[in-house]
Amino acid sequence: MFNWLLIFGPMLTAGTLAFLPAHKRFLQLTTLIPLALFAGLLAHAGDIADGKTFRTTYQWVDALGLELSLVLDGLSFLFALIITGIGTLIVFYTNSYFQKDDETHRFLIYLFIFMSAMLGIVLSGNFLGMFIFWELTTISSYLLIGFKHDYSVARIGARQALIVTGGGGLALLGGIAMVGVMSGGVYDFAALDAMAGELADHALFEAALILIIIGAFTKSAQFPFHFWLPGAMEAPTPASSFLHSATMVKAGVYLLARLAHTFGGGDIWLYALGSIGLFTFVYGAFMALSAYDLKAILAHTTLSWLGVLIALIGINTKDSLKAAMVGILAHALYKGALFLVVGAIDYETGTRDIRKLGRLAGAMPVTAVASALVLLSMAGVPPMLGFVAKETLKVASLEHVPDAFAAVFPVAAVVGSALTVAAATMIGLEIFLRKPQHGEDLYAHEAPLPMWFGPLILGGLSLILALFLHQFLDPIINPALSAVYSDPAEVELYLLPALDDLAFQLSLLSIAIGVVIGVTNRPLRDSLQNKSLLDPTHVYNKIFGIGDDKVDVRSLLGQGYRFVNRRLQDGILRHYLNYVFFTFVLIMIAVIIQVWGKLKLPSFELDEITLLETFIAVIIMISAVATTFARRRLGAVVWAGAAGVNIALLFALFGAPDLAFTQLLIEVLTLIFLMLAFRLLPRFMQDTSRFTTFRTMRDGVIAVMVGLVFGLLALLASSNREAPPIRYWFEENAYELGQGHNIVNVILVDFRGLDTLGETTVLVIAALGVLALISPMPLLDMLDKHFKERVRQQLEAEAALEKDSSIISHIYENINRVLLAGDDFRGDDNA
Amino acid sequence: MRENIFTSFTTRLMVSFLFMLSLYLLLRGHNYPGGGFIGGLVGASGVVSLYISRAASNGAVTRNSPRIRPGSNFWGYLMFIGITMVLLSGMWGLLFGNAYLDAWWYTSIIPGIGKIGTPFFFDVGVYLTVVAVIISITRVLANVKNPDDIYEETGE
Amino acid sequence: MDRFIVLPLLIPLTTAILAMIAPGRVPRRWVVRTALTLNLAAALWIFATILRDNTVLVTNAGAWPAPYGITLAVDELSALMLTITAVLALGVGIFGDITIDITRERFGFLPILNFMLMGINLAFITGDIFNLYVAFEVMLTGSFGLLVLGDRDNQIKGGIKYMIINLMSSTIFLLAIGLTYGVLGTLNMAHLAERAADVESPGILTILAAMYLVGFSIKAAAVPFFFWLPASYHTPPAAVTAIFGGILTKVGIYGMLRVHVFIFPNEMQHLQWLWLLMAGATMLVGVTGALYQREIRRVFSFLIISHVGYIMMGIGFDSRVGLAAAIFYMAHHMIVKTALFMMAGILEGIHKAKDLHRMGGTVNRAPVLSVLFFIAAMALSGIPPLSGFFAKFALLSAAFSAEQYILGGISLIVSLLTIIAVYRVWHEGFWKPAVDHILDPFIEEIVLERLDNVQRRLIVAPSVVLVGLAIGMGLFANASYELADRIAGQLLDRTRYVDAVLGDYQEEFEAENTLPPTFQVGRE
Amino acid sequence: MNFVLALTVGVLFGVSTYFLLKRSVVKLLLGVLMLSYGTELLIFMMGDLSERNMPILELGEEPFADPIPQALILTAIVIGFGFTAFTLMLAYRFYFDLRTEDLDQMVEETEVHG
Repeated sequence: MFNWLLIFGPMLTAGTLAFLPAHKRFLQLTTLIPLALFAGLLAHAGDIADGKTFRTTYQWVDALGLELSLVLDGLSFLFALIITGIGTLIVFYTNSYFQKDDETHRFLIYLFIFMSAMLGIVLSGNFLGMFIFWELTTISSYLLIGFKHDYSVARIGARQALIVTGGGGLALLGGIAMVGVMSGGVYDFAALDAMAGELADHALFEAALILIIIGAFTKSAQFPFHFWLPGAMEAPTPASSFLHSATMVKAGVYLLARLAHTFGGGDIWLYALGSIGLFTFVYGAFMALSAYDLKAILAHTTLSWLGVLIALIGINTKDSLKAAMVGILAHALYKGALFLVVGAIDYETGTRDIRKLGRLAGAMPVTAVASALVLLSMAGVPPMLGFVAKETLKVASLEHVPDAFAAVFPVAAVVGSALTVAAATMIGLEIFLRKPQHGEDLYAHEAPLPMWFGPLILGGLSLILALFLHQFLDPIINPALSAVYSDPAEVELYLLPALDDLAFQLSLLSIAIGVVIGVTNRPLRDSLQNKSLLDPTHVYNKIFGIGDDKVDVRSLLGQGYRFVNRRLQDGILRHYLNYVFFTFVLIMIAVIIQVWGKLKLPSFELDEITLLETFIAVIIMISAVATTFARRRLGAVVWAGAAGVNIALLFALFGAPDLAFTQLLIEVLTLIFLMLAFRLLPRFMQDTSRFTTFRTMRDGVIAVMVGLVFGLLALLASSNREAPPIRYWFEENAYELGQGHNIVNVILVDFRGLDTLGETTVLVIAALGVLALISPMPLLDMLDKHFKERVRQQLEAEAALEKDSSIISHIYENINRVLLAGDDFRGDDNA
Repeated sequence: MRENIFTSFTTRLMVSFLFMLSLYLLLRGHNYPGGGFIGGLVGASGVVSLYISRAASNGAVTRNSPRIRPGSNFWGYLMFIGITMVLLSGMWGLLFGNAYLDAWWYTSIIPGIGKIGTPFFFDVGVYLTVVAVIISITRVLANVKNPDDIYEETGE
Repeated sequence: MDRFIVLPLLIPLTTAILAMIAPGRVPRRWVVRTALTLNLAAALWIFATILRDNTVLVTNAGAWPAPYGITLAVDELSALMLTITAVLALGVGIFGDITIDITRERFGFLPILNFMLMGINLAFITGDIFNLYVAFEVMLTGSFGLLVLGDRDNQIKGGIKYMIINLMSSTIFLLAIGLTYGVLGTLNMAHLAERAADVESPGILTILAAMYLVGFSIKAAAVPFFFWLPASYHTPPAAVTAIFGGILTKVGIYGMLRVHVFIFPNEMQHLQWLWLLMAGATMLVGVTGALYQREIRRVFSFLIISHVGYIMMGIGFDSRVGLAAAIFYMAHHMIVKTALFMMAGILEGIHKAKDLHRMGGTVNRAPVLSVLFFIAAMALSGIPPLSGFFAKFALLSAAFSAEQYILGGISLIVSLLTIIAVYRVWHEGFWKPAVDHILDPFIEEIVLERLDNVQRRLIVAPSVVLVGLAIGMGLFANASYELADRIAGQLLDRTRYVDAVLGDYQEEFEAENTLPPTFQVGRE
Repeated sequence: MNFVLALTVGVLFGVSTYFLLKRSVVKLLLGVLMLSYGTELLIFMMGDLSERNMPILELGEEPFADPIPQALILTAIVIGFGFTAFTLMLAYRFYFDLRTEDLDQMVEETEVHG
């Protein structure tokens, strides 16, 4: 029950808020929601520490194996605590962050949706169910990043985040689908874990694993997918604090931790997670030193720390997993607080540029104290929680590390830690102590209570949790570790190790190096000048090519778009028809070749051929071909008419009088219509372009191929008659049941009357369509005068060309003159 | 141009003949070549030829466009009657018989036509629709002007 | 009662005829609205009956016994299509009769719309392949009429392409029917299915199936036969595009399901290469073409193509899972696409522009519409827990189960590109600050200023309902997916349909050429 | 006879295709016309051509020509006629609007922006 409350509580809050007016009273009350959830969680702490898990299940889509099962175990508990706890502070903070109530209102709606999605991720016991919440976090974070959507930077950041995390989500979906194929439609984490051995032997295992890892990497901003995270810093600060430090970016870490036991055995896991994670660790921390924007600095340190968490999960030993668990908690506390501090500073001073900020300790004393606490934790100085995290990291880097990483890991750990320390030192120095690098001191005073309250609490927690390790931390970390390691894992955390401990010495070393770099950060940053090294953004742009309003047509997708819209969809009908005919012919030839062996081939028998019919057929063919050579419309129509009449004749000879009649009459009417239309239409166009010959050849080839295919089809069908036709029934029953001697007519009006109903309707619609076509003729005045003049000259020139003295031409001219003059006659039907 | 009496007379004669012929074809269609479609086509071609002869003899451009709103004129109503007959001739079967379009026949034979039943009405509906549709289309085609003329008239 | 399954055919036909002579705008509207409601009621009745009795409703037009006369048969697939079509038709009918301009309405918008609806419904209920052709033609002629109605320049341009390329489709389809009659000697679908099962030299059936595939692919706008769709769908008024985008291509898909899955199931394996090739190309080309379009409706037009590729892929796997996924996807897509096109029309009306560049700031001006659009866009791009996600995931599972990893990968990439294309519309049309632009004097889309408050609500209402359906399909995905699965099973099983249609018909009749069994028809 | 008729069908379809691939809207009309000829003839071939008595019970006697393709073709002809009329009008409107019969002038506006 409580599980459901965790997910639907925030969701319902968002839903209710959407229908409530944007009034401060309602908005402030919402702080109680996450607080209540947090308290509820704490109430479960004892049971969790005893190793209990709480499970609720709802079958959603049986056929797809999707169930909404919520499992509260140690790992989920750790994350849920972070989400609700920091969430409470964030909601509290938000209420004074925005100037306008309706902004707060909208923001809180998004935030609660996000919170419930995030809780859904960490509580889901079903892989597929988890994915649903995973995508919801993508969408809600997209809305949060693009919150200030009037600014194009915000939109670009939101789009980047959407594409990268959305794309990663799709990769993850592919991985999940593969897992489903491997497991036979089972997505439950526990069940999957039980069949881990079978999964590892499956051919798809590696592909699935890689896809899942990509999904996790994009969400947790690992190199080379990290660039969306600094880009997402356009989000309002509470969102950055909540999403981009404490919760959403940890979703990838969470997922990998959740899967570590099931999938974590192989080389791919170790190498992908270990190398990418460590690289991101060092890279992110280094890039933090080059940025000007405080939030960008924090973003880079965030992805750095995410990197080390990923690497720790990749190493997948008990020590490393322990380090990861502690690291997750420590980081959430200090980084969430830091973002809030930056928000407060931005709120008070109006800038986040680290070069313009300085000496704020006096103006904002409480904020400064809170910041000092969290910065110390970030730097890993005892006795803060950060120190415990760093210490366990060093231990993990030294013990039981697989050979491949035995040398690299400690070095990377020291370097990365040192750089983190440098960043922390730099932030503390530059904001609170030193003079601004550029310009004068800024005027500021202490932020309002909700803005310093959060950081202070988080900083205090960083200290208290570390001081009372065994009372507070062990009951949280141990169950989490047990859940990940899938063994009841008891580990000892300790605050102050002996001085001769190698890990401790390494920690001290990294602090020392870090402080030195941190103090001398200005020259370093000036030389780097806010430039991003190894920035994959340009690769992203090469592929997607979208800024906000402008599209880079040279990008991969831009080229594809141009290809489809300029080459394929070029607006020229005959090109379309070329594709259609050509593909049709190709497909038919391929299929005919494919099945050639299975066909009964037609046999040619000379005595079957009767002279009269053949003669008529030849006339039809000659007329048809002659049509193409006709230089004038009338000639072409006469030839076409000849073909039509002869077809009617052929029908008559083969015993189809109704058909012959109809064909003949339709022929006459069509010719009349054509004549009437020719009065309105131009003469044959002279195709004068340079490619005429080539085009004629090409058209000719396609035409011949189409002709051949249809001829062949006709022959094959008539030589492969597989079943007797149902015709005899009609012959037996036309008179008896249909009351008529003319079988064809009885079929038309009775046996297959519905067809006739349909075709009559077609005629009526065609008439309506023709009427519709001439109905509202556009106003002539709208046409451009010069254009009309040019067209008329052109037409006159063409008319002059057309004059010649052939007989057909005379007839044509006569009829045309007659028809041109014609109009409706009066007094008969226009009542 | 004055109306040519001779062409007028012959076309009227021809139209009358074609009209009779079309009725004949319609009525005997159930037993011999013919029927609603063929009858309708013949009937329509009579009127169409009338249009063309008129067009030949009556040179002046009289109106810019005909009245074309569906249902607002005779042929439109005819179209309506035709398709309604087609639709309704099956209703009897639907309501009282086995299925839509289920045929019902009047028992005694009517001289010249043969048996009368719902398929016959169906055929008559087809006939009327075909005539009306073809003539409507012809009227449009015969009445719209050559764009060149229109552009000239507007004085460009 | 079975004989009343002909109602979805008769109601629109009657309505069209009545709308032709209705004496004025108001009566015409009410005739059509009432009739479309009745049509929906009839469709729901049929659907409910079939689901309850687990049966196939059959009636023989003219009471002539199958396979001689024309059989009308409604199974689950037909009933589903009928129902969705009826819902969409009612929505678009209401949306259309308010938003369409007076000239278009005077020149037959509502009659032609109903004629087209009749064609569509006939296509779904008919059990005779030639009658299916006739139904297609009715539908096509109606759609030509709607497409060119109002005859703006670009409508004519689009209309010619639409017309000619669809004429190819009809011709190929008709020829395939002719050849089928030559080869198998019958036109009744159930009879065809029975006869196709035991054919001596099955090569010819593969050729026939390929012909049908090409014919239907043109109708369904698969690559490389899709050109008519993006050329024309952005030209008519939004109401027309909405009904086109929702239904027309899916009728082509329905044809594929009937002919390839039902009649020629054995040919699927021979033609699978073609199916999958076309499906992959269709997905990719469609979405690539949609990416950076300037006009909102062109984006969605191209996305139709892409999603037709998804559906074809599902069918092409030749498995029950794939088929169920394809059917689910089809239903989802019909609903969501119609809603999106209607909202695109309203959007064009709000901004007096078709170009996305000239739009912006809609989130502030029309928040309800924005929320609706966002949800519909989410559904279209397959974001859970909306309908699109389950369709997408089911297809993906089907792809991997069929070991078609490349196609599975393509579908994922296409999914990402769909998100990009759809959210570009969101960015440009909704998030971007409003842009000052010169109002396009020729824009004749919905003139919101002329509508009263009730009408303004009424034109959004259909979108609300459809988006609600998309949400419902997602939240109750169990029921909806099971329905799709049941339809797929029924389509693959075939015996029930064949038994229901052919009944006690004896195949020996032709062979011995004796008199048929007696049956009751034609009272004297 | 099948060979001769198949050849005729092939020629009709070839000519039709040739016309449809042209730029002129008038030739497009001819293509549509020829297309219906080819279709009719091809379906007609699907009956048994060796039996050619008129399928009218009173006048002829068995073996009758196959009445079903005849009925199908009749339907198809009429539908095709409706299409032809519609296409004619469409061609006229095309010429009216664009003042050209060159179908290549129908370029679609799909500019890439940026």
